[in-house]
Amino acid sequence: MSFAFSVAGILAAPFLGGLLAGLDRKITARLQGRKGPPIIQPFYDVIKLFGKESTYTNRHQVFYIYAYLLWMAMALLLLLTLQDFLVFVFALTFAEISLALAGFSTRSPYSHIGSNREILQILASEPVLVFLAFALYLASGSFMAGGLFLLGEPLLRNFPLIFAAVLLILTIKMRKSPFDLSSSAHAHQEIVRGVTTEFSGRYLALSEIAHWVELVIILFVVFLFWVDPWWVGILLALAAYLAEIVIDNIFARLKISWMVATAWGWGFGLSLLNILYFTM
Amino acid sequence: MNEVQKDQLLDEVQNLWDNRSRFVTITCVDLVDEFDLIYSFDHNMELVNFRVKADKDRPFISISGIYAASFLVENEIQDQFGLKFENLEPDFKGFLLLSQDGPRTPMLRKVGERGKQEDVV
Amino acid sequence: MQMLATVLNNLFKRPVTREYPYRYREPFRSSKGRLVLDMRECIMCTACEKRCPAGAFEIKRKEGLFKFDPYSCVVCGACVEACPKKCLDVDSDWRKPVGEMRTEIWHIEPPAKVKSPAGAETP
Amino acid sequence: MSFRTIIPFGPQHPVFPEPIQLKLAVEDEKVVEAIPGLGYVHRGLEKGAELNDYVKNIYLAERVCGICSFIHSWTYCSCIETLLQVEVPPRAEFLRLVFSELSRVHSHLLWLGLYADAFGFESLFMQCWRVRERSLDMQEAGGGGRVILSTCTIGGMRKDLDEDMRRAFIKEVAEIRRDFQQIMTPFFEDYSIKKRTVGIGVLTKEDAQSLGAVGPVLRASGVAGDTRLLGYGPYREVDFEPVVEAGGDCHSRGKVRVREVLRALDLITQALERLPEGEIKTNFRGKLNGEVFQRMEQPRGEMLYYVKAGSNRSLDRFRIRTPTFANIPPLLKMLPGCDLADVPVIVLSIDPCISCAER
Repeated sequence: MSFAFSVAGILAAPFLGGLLAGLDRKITARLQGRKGPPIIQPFYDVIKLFGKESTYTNRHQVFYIYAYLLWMAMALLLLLTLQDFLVFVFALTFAEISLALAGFSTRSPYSHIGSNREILQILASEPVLVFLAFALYLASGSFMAGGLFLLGEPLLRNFPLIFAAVLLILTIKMRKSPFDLSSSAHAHQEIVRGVTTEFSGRYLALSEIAHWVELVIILFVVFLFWVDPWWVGILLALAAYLAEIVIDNIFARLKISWMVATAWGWGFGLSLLNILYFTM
Repeated sequence: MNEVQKDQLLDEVQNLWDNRSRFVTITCVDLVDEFDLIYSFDHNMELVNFRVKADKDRPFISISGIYAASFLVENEIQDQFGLKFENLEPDFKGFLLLSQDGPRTPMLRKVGERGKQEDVV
Repeated sequence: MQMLATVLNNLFKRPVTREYPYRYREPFRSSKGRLVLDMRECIMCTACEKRCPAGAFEIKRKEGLFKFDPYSCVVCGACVEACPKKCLDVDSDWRKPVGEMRTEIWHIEPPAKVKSPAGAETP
Repeated sequence: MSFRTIIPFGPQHPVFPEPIQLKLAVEDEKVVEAIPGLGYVHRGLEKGAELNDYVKNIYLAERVCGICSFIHSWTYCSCIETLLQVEVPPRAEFLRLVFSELSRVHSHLLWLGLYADAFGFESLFMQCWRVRERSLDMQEAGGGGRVILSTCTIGGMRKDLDEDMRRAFIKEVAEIRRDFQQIMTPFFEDYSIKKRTVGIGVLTKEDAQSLGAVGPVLRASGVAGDTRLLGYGPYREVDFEPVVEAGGDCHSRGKVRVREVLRALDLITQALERLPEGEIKTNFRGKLNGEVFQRMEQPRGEMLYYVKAGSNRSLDRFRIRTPTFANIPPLLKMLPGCDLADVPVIVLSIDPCISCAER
């Protein structure tokens, strides 16, 4: 795909992510019997945060938050230009590690525990993405995401179990129940706000924007399972998104040990089974 | 209400512990010259009360060695009336409810000039 | 998973949120919203001042001064029961938000001879 | 390899908006010790009551707690009625039972919501509070206020229920029961809730008794301790049986409260159907004399009032032992050994009302 398209994609991603976040809040409210905020409420929130006095605990934190945003944008660029999927996974991991480091750079115990959990979440979720890269290689003979468009058949047809594993880590990445462990949109948690406890003003807004980009990235990964025709993929991604919102509302938050066990047990199991089945 | 002497308090409480009574509370009443401590226990849904007199300036015995749950209320009395308890575990030294720069013993009374009980300000 | 039915049910129903203040909700008939004073009948007997648990009244009989602080008032209704002339009443409508808290002051010409209401010792 | 961190839990904490501080010594997200810090909202109500006219203290007692306010005023009035030897008309007694059980319904629904929120179940939280709103509307229609009713007074009640209202109440109670039955299954059966609560914060029967636990905490540990069994007020005339669970963990404490909501709705219907005709208030004269202990069952457990009459319409001593005050020592016993993620669930499982505990 063209360079112009990728740049446009990167610029549009925060807006798309913000709208999706707003939609999430609206649907969640309706599921709970509430009226809910307007769909563009997330933008109001972020604009307000930009207007706040900007304070930070130390310079490292600022650096890591910018790194989080930039690496996230980089990951999106790699994905939109359909580059090597493995490199994309590394970029995504870098971005998340930056967030965890931003949490570690402060002295707040809440933020430290949140960062600990963030790292465990990365450990739990990234392997499935690596398995997805491997599946991509098995299907198309290369790690290039562009290969999918030449495949002629959707990835979902041969790798339904890996799709299930990706849905599992989607819950982790979107920070929703039962895995809203390190930082959730609902501040009611045993560790206050987790990683973002010590973020404020502009830097909180930046981390929020990075999170929107992450949302777009993760839905794009779901889209990759059915790229031709493209609208089926988009419907698939939206359906997965709606399913996540419903799941968020019918589960309690579970514990970190349970999350790692599930993500490794089911995520690894399903992925390996699928790959074995495919190669046989 | 029975009155129990100070030196028999621990025996009495030990008896209640042995017949599996539940600790309810201790109520301190300021009688101006001395304190009235009213111990309340629950034995098979029946309230067992007895009264112990305590001198104002001498430390009193804590029952937290027998009923661990009594530490909160004993600390509270220590805060509000300034009656010290011996062997209190854990002991907040009069700072469970009060802060370091706050008032001391706010629940105490004193006899005013008109012969009527008036309150320490 | 037991919540699934409830959650989906909610999605297709109207939200239960009340859109206060855009939509006014009629108060219940017996709601204790605020205290309204009708000072025409007042005889400055200070029964309300004596009964008020919050100290919202301040009455100076000699000067003919009657002060009522609506923001100390807890709308318990004790004064309404005490008032011999029925000048006080509890209205079911809630007090509206204000920008400035103001004490209500009346100047009343005290009657020549004021007699405190006698009776049983009821609160 | 583990090092010890001190995590301050409160006095201002999003999951637990109560002004208590628990200093949690944590090793690898495992709690090893909990130290309480109280006194952030001590209001000196006991002292204030000694300076007041005893009639005004009804309104003071009512404000000890915003949730269980009606039972506070009932207990205080019943203490004064004992001291003055006033007979309360039966209709007033039954009305008191209706409002006290109504406050139990709304308190337990509030707690069930907060409890759901503690383990991150937002939708269940919203549903509980939606049902609770109906019971608050009942209180407002019948008593005049959402939580602080000011209807209980010495010698009876200040507001009567007319016949239309009585019938409307019976119908509304049936609807609350129907709504609640739709949302209560998760507390018993949901997989993720069980995962978070079964076996967490266990309090054995022996510990519950020796540490002086009261209310649902005591009953969830298998002890049928409920002061309503003493038969104060009209409780001796209605069919009542305490709710007991054997588990002693957070799940049992949740189940006790869910079943108590149903039991309380049942008691309200019984009382409304048997509501005797007649006066709702007796006038009284006389002087306060002597001292009295009175125990009543709050939503959070047994509450004890001690009132000692003084001279000149004031009290010499007014003491309240609220249920939360008695439940803090068992809480400190439950915390060590649990995961950090379990702390909110355990702390909430005693239904803490710190502002109650600090009168």
